[in-house]
Amino acid sequence: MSSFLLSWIVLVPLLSAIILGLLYLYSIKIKKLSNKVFAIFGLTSPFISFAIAGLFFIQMLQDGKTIHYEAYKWLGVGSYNVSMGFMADNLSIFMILFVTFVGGLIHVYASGYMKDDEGYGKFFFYFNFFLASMLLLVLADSPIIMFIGWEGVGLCSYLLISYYYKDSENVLAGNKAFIANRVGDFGFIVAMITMFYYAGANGFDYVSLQNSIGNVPIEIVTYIGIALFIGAVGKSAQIPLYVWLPDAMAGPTPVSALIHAATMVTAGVYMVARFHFVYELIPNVGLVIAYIGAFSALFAATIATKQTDIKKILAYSTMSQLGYMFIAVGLGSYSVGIFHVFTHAFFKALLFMGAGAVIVALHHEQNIFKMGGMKKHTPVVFFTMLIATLSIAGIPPFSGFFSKDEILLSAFASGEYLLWGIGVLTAIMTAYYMFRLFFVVFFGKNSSEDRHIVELPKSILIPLVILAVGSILTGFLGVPELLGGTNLASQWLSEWKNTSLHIDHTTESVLMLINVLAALVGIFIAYKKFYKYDMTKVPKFSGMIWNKFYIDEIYDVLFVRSIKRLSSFIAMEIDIKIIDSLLMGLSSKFISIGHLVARVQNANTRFYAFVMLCGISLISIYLIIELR
Amino acid sequence: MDFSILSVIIFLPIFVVFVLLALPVGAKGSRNAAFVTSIMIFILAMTVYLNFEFSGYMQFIEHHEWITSYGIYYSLGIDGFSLIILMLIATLIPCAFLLLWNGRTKAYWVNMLLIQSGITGTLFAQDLILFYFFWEAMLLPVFMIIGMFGTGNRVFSTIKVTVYTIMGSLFMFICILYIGVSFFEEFGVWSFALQDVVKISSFTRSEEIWLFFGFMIAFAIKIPLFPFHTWLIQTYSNSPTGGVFLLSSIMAKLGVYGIVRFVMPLFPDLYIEFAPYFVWLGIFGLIYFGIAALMQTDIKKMFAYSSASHLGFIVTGIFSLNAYGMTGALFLIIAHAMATGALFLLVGKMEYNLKSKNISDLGGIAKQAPIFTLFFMIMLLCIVGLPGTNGFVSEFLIILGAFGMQASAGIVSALTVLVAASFMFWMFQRAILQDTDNDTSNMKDLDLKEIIGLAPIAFLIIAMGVYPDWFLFKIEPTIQHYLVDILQIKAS
Amino acid sequence: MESNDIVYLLPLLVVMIGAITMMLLSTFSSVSIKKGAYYSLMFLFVALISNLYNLNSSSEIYSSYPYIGIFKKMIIVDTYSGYFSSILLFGAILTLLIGLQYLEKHKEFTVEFFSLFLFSVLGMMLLVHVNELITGFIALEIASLSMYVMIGFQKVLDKRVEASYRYLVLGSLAGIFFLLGTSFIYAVTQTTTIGEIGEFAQNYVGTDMPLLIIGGTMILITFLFKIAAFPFQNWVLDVYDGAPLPVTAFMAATFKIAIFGFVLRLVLVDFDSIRDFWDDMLFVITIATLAYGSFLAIIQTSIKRMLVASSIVHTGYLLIAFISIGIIGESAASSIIFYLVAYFLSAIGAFGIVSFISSDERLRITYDDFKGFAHVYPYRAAMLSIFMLSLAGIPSTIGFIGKFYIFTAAIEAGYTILAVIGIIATFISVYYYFKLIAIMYFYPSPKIVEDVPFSGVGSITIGLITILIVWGGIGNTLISYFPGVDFLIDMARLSYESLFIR
Amino acid sequence: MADSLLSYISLAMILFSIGLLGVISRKNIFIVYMSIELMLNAVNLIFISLGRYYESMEPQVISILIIAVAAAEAAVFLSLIVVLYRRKRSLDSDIFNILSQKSAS
Repeated sequence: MSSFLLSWIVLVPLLSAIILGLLYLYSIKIKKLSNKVFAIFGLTSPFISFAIAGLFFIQMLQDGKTIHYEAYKWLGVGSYNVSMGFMADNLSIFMILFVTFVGGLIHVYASGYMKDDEGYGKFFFYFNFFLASMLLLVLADSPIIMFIGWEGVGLCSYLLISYYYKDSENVLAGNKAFIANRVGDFGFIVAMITMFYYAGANGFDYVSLQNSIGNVPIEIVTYIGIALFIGAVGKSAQIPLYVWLPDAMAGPTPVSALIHAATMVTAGVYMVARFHFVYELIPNVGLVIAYIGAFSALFAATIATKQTDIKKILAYSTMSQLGYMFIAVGLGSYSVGIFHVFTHAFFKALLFMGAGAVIVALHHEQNIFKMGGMKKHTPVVFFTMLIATLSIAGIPPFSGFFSKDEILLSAFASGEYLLWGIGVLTAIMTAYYMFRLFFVVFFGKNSSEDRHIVELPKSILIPLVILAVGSILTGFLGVPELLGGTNLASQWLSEWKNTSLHIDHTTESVLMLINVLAALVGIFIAYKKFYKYDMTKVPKFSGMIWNKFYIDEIYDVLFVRSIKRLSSFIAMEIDIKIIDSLLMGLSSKFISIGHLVARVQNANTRFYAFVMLCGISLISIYLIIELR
Repeated sequence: MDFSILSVIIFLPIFVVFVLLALPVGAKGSRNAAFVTSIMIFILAMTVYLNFEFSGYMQFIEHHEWITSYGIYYSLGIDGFSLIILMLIATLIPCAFLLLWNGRTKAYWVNMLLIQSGITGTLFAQDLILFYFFWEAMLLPVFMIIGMFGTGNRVFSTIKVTVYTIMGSLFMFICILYIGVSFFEEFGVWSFALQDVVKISSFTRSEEIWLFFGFMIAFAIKIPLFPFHTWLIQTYSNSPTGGVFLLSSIMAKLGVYGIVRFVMPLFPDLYIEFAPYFVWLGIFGLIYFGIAALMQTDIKKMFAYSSASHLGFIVTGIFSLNAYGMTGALFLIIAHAMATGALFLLVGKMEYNLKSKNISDLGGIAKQAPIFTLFFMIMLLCIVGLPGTNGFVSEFLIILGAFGMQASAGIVSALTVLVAASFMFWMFQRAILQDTDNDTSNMKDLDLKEIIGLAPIAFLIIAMGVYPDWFLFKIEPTIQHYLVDILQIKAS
Repeated sequence: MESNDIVYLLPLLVVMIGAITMMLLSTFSSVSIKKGAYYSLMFLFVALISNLYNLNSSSEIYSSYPYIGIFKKMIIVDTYSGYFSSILLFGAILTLLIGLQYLEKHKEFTVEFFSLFLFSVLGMMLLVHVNELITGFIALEIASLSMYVMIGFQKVLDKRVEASYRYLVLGSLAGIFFLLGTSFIYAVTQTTTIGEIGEFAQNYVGTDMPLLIIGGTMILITFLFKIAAFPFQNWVLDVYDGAPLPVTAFMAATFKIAIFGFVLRLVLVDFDSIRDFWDDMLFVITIATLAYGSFLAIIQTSIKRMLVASSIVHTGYLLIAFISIGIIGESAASSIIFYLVAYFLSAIGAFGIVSFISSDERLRITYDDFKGFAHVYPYRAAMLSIFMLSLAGIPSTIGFIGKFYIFTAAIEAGYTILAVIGIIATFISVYYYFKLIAIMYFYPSPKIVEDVPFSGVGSITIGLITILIVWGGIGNTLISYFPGVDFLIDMARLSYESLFIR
Repeated sequence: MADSLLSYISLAMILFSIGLLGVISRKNIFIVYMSIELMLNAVNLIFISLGRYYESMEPQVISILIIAVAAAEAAVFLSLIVVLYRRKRSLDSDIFNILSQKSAS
């Protein structure tokens, strides 16, 4: 199979996006097109990409070779060349497969979810464009090309968050996301450029970088590692750049599912795994990453326990799960982290889509305490959500259990018991807040029984079912040896496997037990507090946690307002009152001196003669001095 | 050369102006004539581009005596650097004319044509006096166009900008004369031709420093660099669309061009010596103007600051003394010219339709004019430097260049990714998106002509972002040519 | 060659005969103003043609003392004087052509005016021909006295009379210093002939000659007064403002040329060995002149006064080159000559056009009166703008080339600091010149639109001047067989060389 | 001989200075005119004494020329005085000041 097809994985959704965009313009300007036209393009492209990726996957299963394709020389300055290159290795093809698959399902889901929206075509244009960018990000063979995709997904994220742009809150959320991401990009660019300078002499693709990074001084590598991680923090919503993620839920629910849960936000994890050759040299930085991940996980989980907005809870849970992933990649267990990305994509997408289904059913109601009793109204959603919730809580044999277990295991095995402890604590809280959500939404007693429940279309329900199946099955790709599995995922990603960790089977089984117990404890507390919760007794919300530790407000004061004030100061004070008034002052001073001088022009002949005489006298004095 | 194509490019608009003035042509006829002229110049420029040889040296040279007694030559030539700016001008101006299609008077078009002549003349001149000649002459139609068709306190601001820029260029004038006299004293013949005056070796250090800053002041005011920027804000805000388009997208770049064309070969030692300061000045401008832009309420003022911010960044690239920075600066010249020019044109349309350029009066335009919004977005993304647009390529290269000069400069300059994004997106939210109670129902979407005008710009912005190398190969030898000289001196 | 002498003197003679003829003609009431003007123009044309013939007939530079038996060496005819006379005659013709309408419109002018006009032209021409100090004084007085009367010709107007009076008192005062200087010089050298003073100074170089220097200084004072350099500039604003516009144009443009013509000869030939004595003095005077002129010009509200005040600045530019004569005689002198031509064209055009736009109902005096002028009278506004640009020294006008020569000469002579100060004065001047353009173009047209005729010879002449200004700024690159800017400066160089043929 | 020349020139300079002071200090236009004449004649005196000193005719001729010029000047001056007097009915030179900057702006 020729390698140029690799580029078509990206090109198919991209072309489809362009066609969709043009069609959309045609539709709004000239003649209205039906939604089906858009759906045809929008829905087929992810699956075509998936099919191509699948072909490559099969090929790679057979010969195990990395596929590399250079489309053209992207930029050549001086002796450096950067190609528009695509690379399918085990990691990227793995990512591609589930991104296209889950992405495709979410597309299908969105076709139902968005069917009444005016900008149907526009939505799919964005969605396809997002997919193309995401695939470029994953398939890129060099950091620069990756960055193109990286920013592309950021842009789509912005566009989709502010999709309902008429409400300024939504646009503001979009802006926040974009700016926070850009802070991360700053790190990425700095890292990229440093790498370019110190290790780019023999080419700037990952393979060459991997070969030449060894020659770079270790301080520089440290610095690259930190800068790269800043990029990852921005994209993957970790402390301190996480603030955008909860607000990002302003976009339509499929967006939250696809971008802010399943794919884009995991790009940070992917990036760290991609640059494993950097982080392998600097384990200390890795540890910092792991700790940031751990704290993010705990922090987000804490906030999630008090939230009422269903999407916000899921958003915080995403952040929390991303924290887990960073624990893994920080500790060098990249395959474990990626595996969690993989399982998380399924169950989190499912959770969001389920939440979206509930929201649609209830006419865009997002407060869980206004839902309740959805079990009987939406049984399919109930079951699929149950699977997903169990999965995220870490109950075997659902997928989340396997991936989370591995993460905690590697934390324990690395000797970072604090990380492990935080992980377990977070696991308890995860189980708690997820089941809190679950119980309230599906079992809560809602007195207002007269509400009208919207019938959910098939296009919404089918993806739910498929993903539910996926949430169960995917876990079995990573069954640990302890349980008699072969851990296929880990094998496939062997290059990214942390080989230094060893732990005996007894400890491993004990840890596994602890994990399950932790989840059960969380579920139990949630059950106690919220099973058949009476919606009339909604607690009053206040306190630190409900207010998200006031981080948004602190940021507002620290950055937004101070910069605004600085801006006004520069534009109004420095520019106008100092620099410009200096100039204008000079000229007006000049003119006022002119008025002073002009007094000499008093039209008095005698005075003029006198001035002349003065001049002559001065010249005479000059003569006397000179001739002496 | 039998057919002096560069002269034709310069003087064709002037010729058309004379014809227009002689004949009783109305506004429409003048506009059509101007448009046809710009298209013809585009064709001529394409001819130049296609016949341009792949080398770093001057081509299409025309050398005639002008004022023989003082060795002033009518000397034209073009190298890769000017070629790319020529192509930019030739492409942008017809596109812009399409957007300025309606509601302009004959005087407007006459001035636009004159400006075009001045710009190309400045670009081709290879003689210091000839360069100064066009440099100053260009100012007049700009003066007229801002003063006659501007808004607000236009008379005051027009005079202010004219006196200010002439002040800068007059200092350059003195320096040019000084150089000419020095050449005469050293070689015994008069010449102001660039190829001759670079041979001067008799300057003392203090002389060189004076001359260097004499030139730099002229260019710094035109660009503008901090702290010579105060004219810019008012002028951009008061200018008519066409004027601000030309000012921002082309004339400001000529300041940068002047640095590369004249300051660099004339004072290579000082260029290297002061390069770090200018790199930092550029970065300072980038951040300073970027922050200042944030709270502007007038959308044109905001773009003015944004423009200044980017030009600071271009200067950073020019002074970074390596191929990345130089290439990046050249790329940013193009990217910024296209994006800012198009943005100003779009804002001009907005102002024309809504009679307001105040951000708080706008909002809800996206709903009214989706195609407008699409183009606005593309230009905005280019300004922000999003990958996939040429804005990113240039920013990346300049950061790389700055890093090559000083690691810290590179890191600080990387803040560019934040600076533009913050104010641009905020502006976009308030001016274009949202749904406000302000009456924006008068906003018309782009018509076909305007789409045809903007589409090439948008296409190029994206094409240059996706496949930058294709646009670089012709200028690569020129950049190398400049650098070889610079690096040799740096080494010694 | 005796036979040539009459030809050499023909221009002077024609003008003189013209002046006398006009005086006689003025007694006939049948001779209208228009006729008078045409007669005088005829004389001037004949003079100009004969003058050009002189210049052209000798392809080489030439120098001769006509009728040496009668005049001794009082009068010299050389390329230098020929060149200057041509410019002066050309200026006189232009002034008359432009001023004709003004003179016709204002009833106070009679045919005698032309007689005085021709006498003043004669005085000026004589001034560039003289080779002797007392003759120089007489020439100066011929020109000045006719000028005094011309200024006060409209004796019903207070300001005309006042201007005339002021000029008369101060002008005579300055003239006396000329005589005083001459007497000192005579006391030392026993001669007043220009070449001989120079020889004397040359022979005694090294020994200090205080009296010669003092005498020279006194003559310089008169010179500085006449060109309105600081601190002898006060009169100029009042007098030029008070004079009728054509006379103002004539004085501002032409008189200065004649004065420079005389003083350049004097300084270059006679004071060659001692002229560096004045360098420091002139340095200060130049700076002060530039500063004073700029201060004064920037605050003016009346266009005429602004033009006059700015003429002080232009004097400053000329002085910059005048100082440089000490070091680089040739290029400085030729740059002065060129700048004089450039200034003369621009100023005569500017004053001329201002004289054309004042209508009976409305005198256009201040800047504000010009609001929206361009929308009503586009051609006049365009021309006036070009004159302003030329005065400001913007490229593509002759003023730019003039400034180029002046500043190049200054830098060549090592007076870079003066060039820089000149540049500062230039961008200040941009303010007040561009203000007029801005006001004409950037305001909506006024409500009341009165019809002011702009036709006939005057308008054509101004159009011609406009073309000359632009042509002088662009040069002859395109039309190779037509004389270009180079021609003017080459001519100036040749005339410079002719000073030293002995 | 030289002594007497010095005396003559000193006298001439004194006259000259008196004239100069007269121009500056006197308001009456007539007196101003007379002062100017005085200055001219002071110069004449210098020339004539120089003529005696050098035993040359040239300065004498010069002084005659100067007198001629002075006469022409006198004609203009006196007629102007008449005009001035007619306009303002006064010979005070200070009252003619409509061309001052103050009245211009």
